[in-house]
Order: sequence, then C-alpha cells, then structure tokens
Amino acid sequence: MIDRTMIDRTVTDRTTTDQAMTDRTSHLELEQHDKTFLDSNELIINMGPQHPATHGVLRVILKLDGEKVLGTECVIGYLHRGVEKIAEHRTYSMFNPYVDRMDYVAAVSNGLGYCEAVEKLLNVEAPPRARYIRVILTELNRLASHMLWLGTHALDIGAITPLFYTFRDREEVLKIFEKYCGARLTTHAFRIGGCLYETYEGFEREVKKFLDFVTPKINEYEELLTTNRIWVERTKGVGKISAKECVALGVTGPVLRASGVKWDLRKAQPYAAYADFDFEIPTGQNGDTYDRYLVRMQEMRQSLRIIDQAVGKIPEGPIIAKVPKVMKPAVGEIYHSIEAPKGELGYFIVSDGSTQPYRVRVRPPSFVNLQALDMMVRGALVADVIAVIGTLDIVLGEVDR
Amino acid sequence: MVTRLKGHYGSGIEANSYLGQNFMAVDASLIPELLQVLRDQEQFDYLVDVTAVHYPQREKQFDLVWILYSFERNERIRVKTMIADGASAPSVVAIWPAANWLEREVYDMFGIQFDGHPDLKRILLPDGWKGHPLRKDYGIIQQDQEWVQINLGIESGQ
Amino acid sequence: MLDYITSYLKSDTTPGQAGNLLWALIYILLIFLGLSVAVIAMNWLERKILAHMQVRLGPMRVGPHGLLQPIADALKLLIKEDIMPAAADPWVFWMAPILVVITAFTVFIVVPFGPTHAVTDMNIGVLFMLGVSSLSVLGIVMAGWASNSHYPLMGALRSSAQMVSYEIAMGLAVVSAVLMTSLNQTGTGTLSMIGIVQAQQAQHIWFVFKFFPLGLIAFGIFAIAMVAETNRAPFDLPEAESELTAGFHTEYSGFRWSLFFLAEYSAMIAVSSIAVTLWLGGWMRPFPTWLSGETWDLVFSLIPGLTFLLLAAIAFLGVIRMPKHPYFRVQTIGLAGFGAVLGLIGLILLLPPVRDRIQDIFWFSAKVALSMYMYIWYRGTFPRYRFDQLMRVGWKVLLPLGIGVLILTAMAGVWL
Amino acid sequence: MQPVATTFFFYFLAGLTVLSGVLVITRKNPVHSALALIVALLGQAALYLMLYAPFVAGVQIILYAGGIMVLFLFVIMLVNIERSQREEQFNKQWIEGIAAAITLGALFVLVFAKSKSLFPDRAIPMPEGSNTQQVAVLLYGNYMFAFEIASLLLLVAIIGAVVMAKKRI
Repeated sequence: MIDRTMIDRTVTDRTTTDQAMTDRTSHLELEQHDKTFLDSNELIINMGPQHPATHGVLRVILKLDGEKVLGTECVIGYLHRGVEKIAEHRTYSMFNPYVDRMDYVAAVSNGLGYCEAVEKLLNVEAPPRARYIRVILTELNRLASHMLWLGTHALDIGAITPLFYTFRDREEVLKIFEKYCGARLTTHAFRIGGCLYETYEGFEREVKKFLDFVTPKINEYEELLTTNRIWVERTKGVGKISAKECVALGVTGPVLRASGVKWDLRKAQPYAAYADFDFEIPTGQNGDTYDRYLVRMQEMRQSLRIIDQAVGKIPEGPIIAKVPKVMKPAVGEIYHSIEAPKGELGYFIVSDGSTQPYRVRVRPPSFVNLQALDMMVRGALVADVIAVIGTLDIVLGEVDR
Repeated sequence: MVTRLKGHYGSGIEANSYLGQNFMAVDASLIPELLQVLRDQEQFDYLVDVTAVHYPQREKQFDLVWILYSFERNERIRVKTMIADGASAPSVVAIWPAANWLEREVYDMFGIQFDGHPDLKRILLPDGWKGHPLRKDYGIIQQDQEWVQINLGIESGQ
Repeated sequence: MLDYITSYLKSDTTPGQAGNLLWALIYILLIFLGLSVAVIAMNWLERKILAHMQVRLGPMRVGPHGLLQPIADALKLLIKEDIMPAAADPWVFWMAPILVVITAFTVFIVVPFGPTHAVTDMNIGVLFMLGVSSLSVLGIVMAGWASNSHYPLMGALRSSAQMVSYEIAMGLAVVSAVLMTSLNQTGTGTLSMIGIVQAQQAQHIWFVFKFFPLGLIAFGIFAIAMVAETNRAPFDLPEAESELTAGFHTEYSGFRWSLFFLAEYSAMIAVSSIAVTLWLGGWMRPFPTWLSGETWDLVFSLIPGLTFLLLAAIAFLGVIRMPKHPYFRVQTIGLAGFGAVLGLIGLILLLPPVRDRIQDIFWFSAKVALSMYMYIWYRGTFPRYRFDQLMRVGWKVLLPLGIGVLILTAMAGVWL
Repeated sequence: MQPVATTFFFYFLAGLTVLSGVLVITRKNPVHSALALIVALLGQAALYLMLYAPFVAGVQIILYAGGIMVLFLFVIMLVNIERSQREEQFNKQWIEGIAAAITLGALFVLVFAKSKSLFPDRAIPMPEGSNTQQVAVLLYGNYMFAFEIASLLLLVAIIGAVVMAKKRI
C-alpha cells in the first residue's frame, strides 16, 4: 500500500507564497504558441522539495499550461553540506570517508575516484591485487546503483513491482560489501594507496555465486519492462537529447551513451585495472528515456562480465602500496576522473604541500546532468518530467554535496 | 597546439604539465576568445568543469580553472587564469551551455562575477545568504546567523 | 414471523418490486454490511497479494498474518486529526467525500446477487448503475477544486476528463451486451440487471462467449474502461502518487480520506458486478449447459461450502506452521479461531436448505472476486499511462472498437 | 406497486429543484452555481421517475448530471474565480429579471387556465414495465427522421467546436 503512506508527505510548500514563486519563475520565458480563446491560465506548480518522485530534496518549479510544461527551474542545495569546505580542513585520508556521503548510492565509486586522485597526486600506484579488488567492488556498486535506479525509475512511471525485485537483488551486493568492509552503504572500502582489507574467505566464490544469481534476475526485470507496452509508450521519445546537446551541456554517463556517443572513461582513459578486461560500451541511438533504460540494462550485463573476468584472476601480492602515514603531496594540482554509475566523476585537488588539501573540487555527474532537465522536458507533459528526473539518475547528495 | 596558440596570442599563454596533465595559465584578457578557439579549432567540445581556487595572500586572489576535454583527441586540458577579488570574469555559457550551473556555483562559493551569464544567482545556498563559503577567510563553522534566525526560526544552525 | 420469512423466501420477486419495505431495508442493511466487510477484506487481500507478488510478506504484525491490519488502519483513520486547508471551500470540501460514498453505495440497490437477491429490479437497471456511478466523478472534481491547491486540482481535471471519456466506450460496450438480450421470440431486450442475467439463462450462454469473439471484445472494452473509470492502475492518473502526490485527495485526511478509500473500493466492486452481470452470467454457475444434470448441479452446489472448508484448512495449516514460541500463542489462537469460523461457515453452507439458497450469491461473489483479483494483478504489473496516451486509448482505440462491435453485434443478431 | 407518499415527494422534489434553481443564479461563485444546478437536474430526474419515465430519468442523470455538468465544472475550475468574482455580475440586473419572470409566469398561468383545451383530459399512464422499450419504439419508429436530424445537428456542433477551438487542424 505504498501510495497510501505517501499521502502524509504532502507537497504544498507553505513557506513559499505564490507571489514569491512567480518572482522566481519570471525569467522562464513563455513559448509563443497559437493562443485560442479556450486557453487557460498558466499554472505554476512547486514540485518538491518533498515529493515522492524527486528522489530526495530536489525542488522543481514547473510552469504549466494545463499539463504541458512551459519551463522548469530546479532549486537545489537542500542537502548542501559543504563537502568541499570540509575537505580543506581534513587531512587527505581523513577526508576519504566524506566522499562516500556524496553519491551514497554508489559510495564505492566515489571512494575509488578520490583515492586514485590522491594517489596520482602522491605519484604512487596501487598494487595490482588492490586494483582488481577495486574493480570488482566498483562494478558491484555500479550494479547496485543501476538496480536502485531501475527500481525507483519504474516506481515513478507507476510500475511498483520492479522496485522490490531490484531491492531484493541489491541486497546481495550490499551483503558482499558488508562482509568485505563491515558497511553496506557508505562503505569507505578503499584507502589511499590500495585497500585496507584483504578479501575475506570465500570472497571469490561468493561473488561468483552472486553472478549466477543475478543474471537471471536482470532477465526478469527486462521481461517485466522491456517489451511492456505501457513502459515503452511512457519512455520512448520522452526526454530526447541529442549527442550534440549532451556534449554541449556536459552530460555524461549512460545519458550520453544513450544518445549514441560511444564514450566511457573506463575505455577512453582506463584507470584501476580496467585496461585488462574485455567489455563493450553499450550505446543507444535516439537518446530517449527508453534508450537510456536499455543502455543501463546492458551496462549491468557488462558489469557482470567485468566482474566475471576479474574474479577469476585476482593476482596475488600486497593490497596496499607504500604510502607515508602522514601524506604531504608536493605542491601542485591534479584532476582525475572516473566513470561513476552516473557519469564522469572528477576530483580536482590542489595541494599546497601540507597535510591537508588546499582545495578539493568534486565534479559531480548528477549536478551537471541535472542541468539538462529543463531542456529535456520543455513541451512535454508533467508525467514526462517524472520520467526524465528518473532517467537522469540523480542523487541529491551528489548534486548538493 | 600550444605553439600554435602561442604564436597567435603571444606571451599571454604559458603552457605547463604536472604529473602528465597539461594545463595552460592564461592572461584573463584572453579568456573568452581563447576558449572559443579551443572549442572550435582544437575540438575541446566538452567543458568538464569550471571551478576556482582562492589564494588570499596573492594580489590577484582567485585562480579560475576550466577543465576541458576533447572527444576527438581523448585529451584533457586545464585552462587557468588569475583574477582579482571583485573583478569579474567573462562567462562561457555562450560557448558551452554546461557552464551555466557551474559558473553559478563558482559565484555562489567564491563570489566571482561572470559577465554575460544569463541568470547569475546563488545555486546551492539560499538566495539571501551572505558570504561565500569556499573563500579561505570564511570559517568552516561560520554561518549567516541572521538568515538562519529569520528563515529557519532557530537560534543557530549548529 | 417464521411464516413471513419463509413466505418471502419462496416468492420469486425482489423486495423492491413487491413493495416490501421491510425486506428492502433488510437487504440494504445486508448489502451495506457485506460491502463494508468486502472492502475490509479487499484491503487486506490487496496488500497481501501485492506483497507476495513483490517478494514481500505484507502486513504480519497486527493479528495473525496481519488479519487485523485493516481494522487497525480504520481505527487510525477514524481518530486521526481531520484537517481542512485554511483556503479550502468548506462546504464543497465537506460535501465531496459524502457524495462519492453515496453514489458508490447507491448503485448496489440494483445489483442482482441472485434472481431475487437484489433490493429492487429496475427497468433501467444498467442505465441506473452507469448514471449513478458517473456521478462519483462530481465528488472527485469537487474534492479537487475545493482543496484549493494545485495538485488536487490537476488530479480532478485529469479524473473528470478521464472518466467522461471512458464512460463513452463503456456505454457502447454495455449497449452491445444489452442488444444481445433482445435475441428472443418477442425481440425486445431489457436494461434490467435481473433481466439481462435471465436472458443469458434463457440463451444458455454467457454473453462473453456470445457471437464469438464479439462478446469477448465488448467485455474487453468494458474491462479496460472499468479500470479507468475507477481510477486504478494502470489508469490511476488522478491519484498518480509519483506525479501528483495523491491527486484529488491530497488535502484530505482521517475520516474524510477513508470515505474516499471506501468509495474507491466499493466502486470497484460495483463496476465489477456490472461486468459480471452483463457478460459473465451473473449468478449462473459455470458451465450451465455443458455440465448439466442433477449430479452436476449437486457437485456445483457443494462448491461454496467446500471453498470455505478449503480456506479453513489453509488457516489451520497456518496454525500448524506458526512458531511454537509462547510469544506467538495469541496469534496462533487467533488464527485457529479464524479458521474455525471459516470452517463453520463452510459447514453451514453444506446444509441442503442453505446451499440451494446461497449458491447464486456465492457464484456472483466469486466472479466479482475474480475481477477484483485482476485489479490487484494489474496494479502489480503495469506502469502508469501518460495522460495523452490514456486519452488516445480511450478515444482512438476503445471508442471505434466499441462502435464496431456494436454494429457487428446488431448485424449478427439480425442475421444469425 | 403503489408508490408511497407521492404528494410529499412531489412537493419535496419540486421545492428542492426550485430552490437550487434560485441558488444557481444567486451564487457568486460559479462552482457553487454549477453544483446547485446539478442538484436541480437531479431533482428533475427524480420528478421524471415519479412520472413513470425511468428511462428519461436515467438519461437525465447520465448525460446532464454525470456528463455535461462535469465538463462545465472542468471549464469553470480553470477560470480564475477571484477575478471573475470581481467582474460585473449578471444577477445585478433586477428589472430585466423581474420582467422576464413576470412574462414567463403569465405564460404559465395562461397555459394552466387553458389547459383543458390544449391537452387531453388525462395523460395516458405509461406502463412502468416497458417504458424504455416504448421510448425506443417512438424514437426509432415514429420519429426516426427527427431523431436522425437531431444527431446530424449534434455532429455539426461537434465539428464546429473542434474548428473553433483549434486553429490548426
């Protein structure tokens, strides 16, 4: 009875008067369309910050003509915690757990990006065994992230069942994380220079077992949705974005690939141990919500493929490189980015030679991708806004940092 | 590429590399033009990030950084420039629409004005907030007490 | 007194037609009670079935297997604060849920649970049901408007457009079924609910199989339109939770909200009973011609009692499977008691005088229950339609199809 | 069967209908007006029922109350009510209204006075059982042509509405 419990989370934002809303949206210029005498007034709707479909505390101000969206404005920052400011007051290794709290759905990826960036700054390399473990955990995390996305996206479009299926299967990933490092969500799995924990007894066997378990499950999701008429109608042609627009707006990740750009940082600028594995970059053609869905489903299969290859040949050896206890990178700056489940996740770190970073800038994929929302939903219907927010796969923790 | 650009723009450009990553320190006056050239002629069609670094000791307090990427060449480049506090930088929204929110965030966090930005206002912090938190002189637990008291109705956000 | 009751039971007319006010009131009371129980049971069943479709357990805490959950929920709703938005239109806001509930319950006076088990038999039975249930949209529109808030208003707009559109397709499907009733010697059809079932009895066929596949298509149109008409998934746009938070009842709480809930479920039962009456043979048992004869009559008359005994057996299986921990003692006893009640009902239903009387009601309810299960199934399976797609389905698919079926049925009726 | 308390129900329903009719023209809020109109229409439907015309009553409910009034409300809800309330109201025109009422009343009185010659002594009571069938026979038998003409008129109205509402077709 999920929809009944949601009722308590009523939307109306009582602190904002209509007047203030009109002021905020005054810049949303109206498209001139042929007016007839039946045209009604524009309606300004405040979607969020507490709304079941905005995935957290995103607030979207919609300017509507009936059900048609004339313009949107995102109001973000409700979850702003000043991660970048915190970084300047922590040592390099103390800041490591904080990055998990940005994209809390894909915490392992965040940690990987940060650790690799600092490693680059320190000019050390993680040992091969650590890199393999990193790849396995990161890909498992990508699976978990995509599963969560699929469940919530389907829920937004009205299919309530996939959510429970994906959560059931995501649970298995989280169990592996828990066994590996004791945490399920904000894992802090990696350390600068490698990994802190050796794989637990039977890690490889369990991961293999998970692979066997999850492959039919992904088929199951696809059975539920891929050819479902309503699903196809709701997603095909919705929120179209072309490759050119994607590039111009800096949109990355599955959204970019669904528009037909075969670009994945794991291939383009391989990091960790990705150069060793054989996998494909799934792409779409139309850049609509359906293609993004297909691309992510394919990506899940590719992740399985990578894990399958990695788990079979984890090299022996140390799991952490020799890094000083007190890290003092030389004065300089570095930008390192990885392919997070949502897109390009970059860290720009400036060192002043002390134990604390002088400046850490996170390039959040969700933040940049969310920018495309306005372009994607103009002229669409309210229901499409929900579908597009879902398909952008934003995590507000990362948007607001 | 750098030599070509240098030949064109003279001494305003200083190319460098650190740990295998290329960056250019550029005079602020060259900025919109150079970035336009980088996009149009050198195929840096993807603006990865716009950010800034605050050096309060310096005369020109801010380093403004554009991180660019070229799909064609699979290559990254950072373009840096120094601007003084209170001075404004040219906006690159016309070149890359992606810069819209990124520049708003830089404005929000550092207070750097961008000329030609279509809608420069705070993005992460509330509209009426005073201060720019990523400046070095802004303390880590510092807050706009007045805003907190008026809008949240509590004594302190801590 | 006893004579009075038996004399009534032996009569072959509904209390409404006989002008028997007392019996009519008793029937109304029975239907009201039965509906309330059905809504409560439906609430529990929907949560359980949906939960099991979604690899969950559903309610498990209140009572054995959550059997008391709906009652706990009802209590919670009754004692919840009743909030009315400051800017709402109080009068309309107050009227809306009442109107919705009244319409949802009024339609049941013509629902024929058996040849005589209806409050009354109206000459315009089907028309009455469609007309009165179409009034419920007024309540929804009033609720959405009176809340004076954007989301309910959009929900109300959606629902008015949706219900008006689907009523047309629904009407066409109904007319094609009504046409089939005129296939007799006199050539006159009927709109009376009882008359329609009697026509199916006379023609020895459920109308869903009549003029195959015409009856099936008409039934399909009605089955789709009735889901849209009751605002259920995949046509639940007026209360699309992920888009409009809760649609027209966003601003309602407590008792008023529970009235909407009650009305939604009884409307589902109402439209299901129209479908059952028109196409699925109403109170007729399955295979009236294929498996006819004394023996089969006896076998089918035993099914109601056996069904309840089966349910009781399932309950006792649950009792056996209950953990043997003192903590579960109350739950075990409760479940055993529930099973015992079910078993007792089953045994009573096996008694010859009861089972002959109860058969019609049982088969009718069983068919309605099947339709309700379909509702739950849809909800577990389908994503939600978008508004323009919903309109397209209604106007461009169902409406032409309905007209086509109507014309073909008329032609088939004339020539076959 | 003999209906119970016919007279009471007649006056009750008639009073309800007239009262809500008055409310329709006196309410300032158009939604309230529309709701009052719905009550009037329902009262009318009940009166039809008392006249042993269940089919007409059913059609009255399904078409007017359930269909047309919903569309009315649909449009009214989109109108900015606060603005429309500030505008000049028609119900301020007392003189015209009274004049119209007097004229109409005079007509009614005239008809009532002369009813002996206008109508047959007693309307033929329709048998309750097959009312719908009789309506059908009349509509599709005796008045087939008029019925079809009316449907053609409605078709023209639909096309006209589409043309007026949509500039691009």
